[in-house]
Amino acid sequence: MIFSLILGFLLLIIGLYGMLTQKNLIKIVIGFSIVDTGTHIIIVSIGYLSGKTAPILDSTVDLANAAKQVVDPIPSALVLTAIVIGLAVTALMLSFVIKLYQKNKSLSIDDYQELKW
Amino acid sequence: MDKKDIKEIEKQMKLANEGLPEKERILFSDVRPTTVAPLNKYLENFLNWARARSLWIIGYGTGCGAMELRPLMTSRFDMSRFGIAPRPTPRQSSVFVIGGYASIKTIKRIVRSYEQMQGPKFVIALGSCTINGGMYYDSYNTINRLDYYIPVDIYIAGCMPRPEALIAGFNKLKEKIQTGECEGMNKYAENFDWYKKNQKQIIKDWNMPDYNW
Amino acid sequence: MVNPIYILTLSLAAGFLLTLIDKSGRKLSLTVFYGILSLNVFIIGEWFYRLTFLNTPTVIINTAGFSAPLSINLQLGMQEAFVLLFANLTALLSAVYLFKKFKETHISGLILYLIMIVGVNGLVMTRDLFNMFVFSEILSISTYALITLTETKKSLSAGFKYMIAGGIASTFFLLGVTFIYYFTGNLNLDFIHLGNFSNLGFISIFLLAIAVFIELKPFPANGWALDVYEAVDSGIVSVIAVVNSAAIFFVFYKIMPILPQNFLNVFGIAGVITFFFSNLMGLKQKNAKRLLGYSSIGQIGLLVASLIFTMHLPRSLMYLIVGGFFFNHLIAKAGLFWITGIVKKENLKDWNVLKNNKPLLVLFGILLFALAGFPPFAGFWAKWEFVKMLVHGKMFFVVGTILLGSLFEVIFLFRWFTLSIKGDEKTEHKNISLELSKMFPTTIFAGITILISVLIMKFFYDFNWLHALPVLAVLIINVIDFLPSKIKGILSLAAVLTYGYLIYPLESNIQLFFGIIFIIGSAINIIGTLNRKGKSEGFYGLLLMMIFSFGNLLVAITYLEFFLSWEFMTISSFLLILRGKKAQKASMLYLIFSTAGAYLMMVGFSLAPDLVSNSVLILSISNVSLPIAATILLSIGFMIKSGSLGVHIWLPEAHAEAESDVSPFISAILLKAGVFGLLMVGISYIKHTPSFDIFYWIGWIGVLTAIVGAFLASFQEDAKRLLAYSSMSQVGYIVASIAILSHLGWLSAMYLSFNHMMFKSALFIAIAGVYYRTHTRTMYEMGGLIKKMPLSFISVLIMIIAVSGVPPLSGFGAKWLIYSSFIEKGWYLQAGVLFFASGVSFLYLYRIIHTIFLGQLKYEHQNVKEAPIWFIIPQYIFIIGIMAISMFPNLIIQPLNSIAMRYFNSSIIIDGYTISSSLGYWNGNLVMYVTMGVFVVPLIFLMLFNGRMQKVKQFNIVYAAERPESPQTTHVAHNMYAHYRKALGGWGKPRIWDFWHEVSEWSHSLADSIRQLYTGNGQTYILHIIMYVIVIYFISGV
Amino acid sequence: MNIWIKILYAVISVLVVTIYGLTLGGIVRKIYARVHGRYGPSVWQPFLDIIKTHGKRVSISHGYMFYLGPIFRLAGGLGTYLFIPVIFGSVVFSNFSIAGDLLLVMYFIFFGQLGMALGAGEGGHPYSPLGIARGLSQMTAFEVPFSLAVIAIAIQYNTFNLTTIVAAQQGSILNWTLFTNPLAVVAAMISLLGMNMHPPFSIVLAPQEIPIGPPIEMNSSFLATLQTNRGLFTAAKLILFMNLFFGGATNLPIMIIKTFLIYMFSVFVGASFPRFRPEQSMRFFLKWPTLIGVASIIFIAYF
Repeated sequence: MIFSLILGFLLLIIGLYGMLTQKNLIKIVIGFSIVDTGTHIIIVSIGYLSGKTAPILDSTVDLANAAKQVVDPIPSALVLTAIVIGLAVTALMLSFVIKLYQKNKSLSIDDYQELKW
Repeated sequence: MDKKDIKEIEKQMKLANEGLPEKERILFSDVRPTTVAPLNKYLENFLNWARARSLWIIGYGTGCGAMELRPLMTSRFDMSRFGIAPRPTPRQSSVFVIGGYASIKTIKRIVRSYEQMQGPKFVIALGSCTINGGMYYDSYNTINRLDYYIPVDIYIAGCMPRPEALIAGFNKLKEKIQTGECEGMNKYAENFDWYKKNQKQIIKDWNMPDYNW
Repeated sequence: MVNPIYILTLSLAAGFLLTLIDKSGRKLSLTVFYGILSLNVFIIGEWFYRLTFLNTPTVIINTAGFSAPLSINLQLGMQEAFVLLFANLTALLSAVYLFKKFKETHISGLILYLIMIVGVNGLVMTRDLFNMFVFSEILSISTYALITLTETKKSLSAGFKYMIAGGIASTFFLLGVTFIYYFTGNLNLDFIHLGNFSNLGFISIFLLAIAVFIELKPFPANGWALDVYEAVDSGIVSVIAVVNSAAIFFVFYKIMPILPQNFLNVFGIAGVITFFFSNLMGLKQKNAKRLLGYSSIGQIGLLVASLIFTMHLPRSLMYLIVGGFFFNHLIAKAGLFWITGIVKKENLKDWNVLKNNKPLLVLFGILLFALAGFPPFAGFWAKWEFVKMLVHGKMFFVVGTILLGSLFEVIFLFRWFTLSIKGDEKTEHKNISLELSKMFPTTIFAGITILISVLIMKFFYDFNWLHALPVLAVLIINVIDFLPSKIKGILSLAAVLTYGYLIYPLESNIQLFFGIIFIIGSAINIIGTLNRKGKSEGFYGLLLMMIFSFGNLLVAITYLEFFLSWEFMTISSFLLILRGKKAQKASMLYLIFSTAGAYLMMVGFSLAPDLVSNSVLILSISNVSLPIAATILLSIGFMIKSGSLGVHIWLPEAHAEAESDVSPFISAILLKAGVFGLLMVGISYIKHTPSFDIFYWIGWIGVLTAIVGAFLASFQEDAKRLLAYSSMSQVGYIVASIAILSHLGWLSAMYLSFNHMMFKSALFIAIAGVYYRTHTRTMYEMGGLIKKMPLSFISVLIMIIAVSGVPPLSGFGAKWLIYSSFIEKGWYLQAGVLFFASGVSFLYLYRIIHTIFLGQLKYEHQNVKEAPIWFIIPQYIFIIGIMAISMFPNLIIQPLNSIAMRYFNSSIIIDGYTISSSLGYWNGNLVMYVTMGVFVVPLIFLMLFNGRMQKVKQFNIVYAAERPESPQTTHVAHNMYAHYRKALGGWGKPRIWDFWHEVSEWSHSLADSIRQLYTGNGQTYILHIIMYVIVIYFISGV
Repeated sequence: MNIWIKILYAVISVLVVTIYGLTLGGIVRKIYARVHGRYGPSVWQPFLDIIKTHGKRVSISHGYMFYLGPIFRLAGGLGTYLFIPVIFGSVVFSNFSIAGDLLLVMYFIFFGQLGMALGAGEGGHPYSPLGIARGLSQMTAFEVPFSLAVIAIAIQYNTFNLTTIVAAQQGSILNWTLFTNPLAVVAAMISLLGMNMHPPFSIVLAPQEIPIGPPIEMNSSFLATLQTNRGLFTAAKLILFMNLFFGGATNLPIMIIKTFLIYMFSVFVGASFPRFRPEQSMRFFLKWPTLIGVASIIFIAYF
């Protein structure tokens, strides 16, 4: 759990670093995607409890003590939603990038700063 | 005479002021000067007595003779003891001292200043130049005889007359005033057209009203 | 009664179905679209009505058949209903606004819009944190996509920056939610309590809070938002800035209960800082939409701060403050964004197209005044109560920052406003097309702002109806604006007199005295305005507003009533000044100083203890012991209005640039309002003198005002400016005399006030007449007008004698009283300075009468006529007044004596016409007779004994034996006192003007350097956000 | 007291002082002449001048304000004089001092100046406003030390009442303000130089710069009115100074001696100095005399 948590944070930081340093719009989107992934890993990792089984009520789980035997299902549910949303956002970002490229033939973020002050 | 005639006459009495551009005519008075009769004898005598003892000279050195006025003012000859004092504006002075030759340019100013003095007003002309042109008798640029242009009360001959002569002239003027002979102001008004004709004959750039109030 | 869940489901369903519906024509899909939006409004409106007025209990909607925390629950209480009603209404109106666009674009636009509304509605109602995340993402994604409706480089790049920033924020949000779940095992707000958290757990709360806070665009992590405001279509922007902000603000409100106090404090301060800096940076902004963006960001900051700082207040007060700010800001902002879309001009300077477009201008004005927080709009009440609350909580630093920020906001908003009305003439005027679909929502919102203000005034404060009169006057006159101005003028005169009659049974003589100055003085001055030709649209409304506000100052009972009237007065006079031809800068200066003064007064009144009695303020204030700080602040506020030294620079500009028949009101009457206020402070002061003698210094300021004003007046070339400085100088005398705090001092202050009202009115009206005929105010362009305007000349002559204090006219009475009071008080050096000032006043008085009426008449004025009769009448009324009190000084001295005796022991003895003080005596009546005698005797003598007198013309002067060249070169007028300027040397430099100029320059340069933060680079913005999170993290000390 | 008798007394008082003032003018001209080494005009010259100017047969006027200007001036002189109690204890010479105190007198001085400035202004001559501008400016400057001195006196005697001020100085020569409040007297006497407009403060008439300045268009009877006022007004100012600083007078000869001596002060200064430029004059008054005036107030009020 700790390992995956650290991994998640690492990915998050790598992603942020990428977003902050890369000039290419696509790379920034990739950075964002990495941040997203990192977040998802963090979410999943906090829901995991070692030595417990998946939260599915089948024969292996004692119905009376179900809550003690399975891992928390909510983070998994959350992460599914988050992945979907992250996907949507990433897709939208990429479509923005395409539009921008179509209009201005440039992928460098430095070429899009006429709005300022 | 009905009212129309009176108006017509009044209109004729106005000065034409032809020397002025159209738009400037409203800025100058176009009234003709008139004669003013003296008061009754005693009062006039009294006033003449005062006038003779308070002669204010217009401070305008018209010609080279004005040089001789300076010693007259200062301590050597001291004209103030005769009640004579310089005055910086013609509005307030009663004696106009023409200091010698009068060039055509100057005579224009002399006429203006003379007309702006309030009567009774007196003129003393210094030196030969004002009498007959003196050494400039044939100059293209000076007048020969002053009293063609303004009435002169006293001429003081000489080239130049010394302050002593000036004092004598002033004393003569005083006498004349006291006897009521100095009516230059009325003379000028009576013969106004004649004086104007003479003046305009020599002053070509006449850019002032016909009578400078 | 429809289940509120339908506002989610209906929109969602419609969103999915629209693609299909659109196959059978855009008309149908549009019908469905607007139908759904209206239905939403209807449903929520009904709920709002029930929840608010029928006291229906809060509705909890459980999904999936379970109650929380097992399932997600939605909650619809009064607060939610309020926000939702507002958001859905705005969304509907925005959609109406976007009608044209929706007709043309792809159907996805409509769908996205509906989805966005789903996001907003869900976000407001849900109580589940993760659900909140989902709805916020729905909202964000649909918003990002909506931005692409305008496919320009600017909007796309702005959208991209927005997405990145939003993405980072939502990442924080998600992390926060996750960890909260980790620490509490719960996601429902109702089941999360502060107590559940370990220290580490606070980080999760922090992440959640900061994520929401960043969505609220705190300074400086808000560059992305500004870009969006600037680039995106106005219709969409109004949704983003208003609907989205409202929803996110509400989210913040919802999570507030789980935030620890130290977080809240930090966020509150951060909100205040945001408010301050965004308004500061707004100063430099030239782009209209970005300007609104700065304002928007600032207002949200204020909103957050107000929410945090008012948590502990009683509910109704908190609703007034937060609700006031919320409503005021969002409605005004939406309306203004819409207007930017209608006008379609980016640069503020191009906005003068509004000039020819009255309906739009009115809307613009209403929304702008509302946004700036002027009464009667909701923001004003909110600000008043908020400041009061903060002051009571001793949060002076916050108050100062907020008020300074507000001042900046007023400056840039009204620069925009004045530029719209009085911008440069050069730009071409194309008429703006007023599309119904765009005007309709704007009008509705302007209407709502007014409605809300009426409701607040009626239900929250329950004012005397007199206090609504100023606004009513504007409305009524606007209704009858089609009438010719003469009729309106006469009606106004009747209205003012009726008003005077209504308030006549006044409680005290001091009110009556100022009532005469305010009401009777105004009434006489109105006669001067009857000269107006045409319709003078709007003029009389503003004039009445101002006059009624003067009157309301007298009858105000509470501080708030007084301040309300004061603000009404400021607004109306500002707008009146703005009507002048070149009054843009002048009115701005006036407004800036007035607003600053008003803010000081606001703090001052907040510091003042509660009133104990129920009589009018001027009386009841004597029972109140004002703290030193309140005395100082109030005095400064009033002295700004009366143009005291240091804060006088608005005065000459405003007086000079106002229309010439308005100037008498501004100078003769408006300044007296400041005098009235100062007197009011004095009344409290004498009863409860604090240890530190403030009025001693006020006295010095007054004295220096008198001398500096007199000198400045002497060096003016502009007649009205000269008179303006003269007013400054005269009011300096008045202020100084008030500061004496003695019977004689107040007697002289009131005497001079009355006198000044009369002579300055008459002088300004006389100059108005001259200006009307000659079309110039520059004095050296005039001259010799005595021949053409003898009546005006006589009036000016009498008035300048009255000003100068030369006996026998009433001005001498003022001088006599003042010097006596100063010597009696022991203010010897001050008296010496006043002697000097009164000597210097001769310079400007001679200058104004000489350069205008004497000397040489110019060619172009040879045919001017006497001033119109409407200008002559009031002047001669005032002359009669001056003559009456000169001849019979008891007429005025006796009543004033009794007024002053209310506060001090009498120090004068009135015996017949002789008035004696401890120092001397004066018999105005005898002086008048002697003067007449010594005047008439020489006159008769001269008439009898003068010789034949010839009247001559202007060029019949001795001119060194030459004739004058032209009237221009003969008239001595320009720089008449050059030698005095030379003698004064360095003392003659306009240092105070320079000082304020520097202040302005510095604040603008500061704004310019701070806004360099916003480089326009998306990555910088991310960095800002991350840095901001880190900094806030450390400051909040988790 | 019967008002007609009062008026009769006033007329007598005015005539006496006018004659005295004009004679004083003649004497001054004589003194100036003697300083120059001249014989000089007769002492009666001012009277002759007035008769002569009045005796002019014609005059010109520029308009009604021009006409009224000299009248304002004379009224100012008359009024100023009439509000001063001239001789302490005298019924005839107490004038209309019951109408007002020192402040009234100080402000009535402006009455004539303002009226004259307006009349001269209508004359239309550029020198008039030039002279007036100089005059008014200089007036503001010399009023400062004078008013400071007046304030010092008001502090000292705790009154603006001229009669009381004079009464307080009776008894011994040491009771004069001159000795009890010397700084104020110094300040006031310097400003008297400006008031009398003798050199170096003769910037208003300034014959060589702006030939006699304001009254340049004045002629005939108008000028005579101004000349009359000059005598009266000078005397009135001197009497005011005598009352304020030099113990007043209990009879006519003492009044004449004192005012003559006060006047001689400015005459002698005037005879021996050249003229200031306008800004030099203003700076002068606003510097040393003002400081002396301030010192006098501080001295009298706080020590």
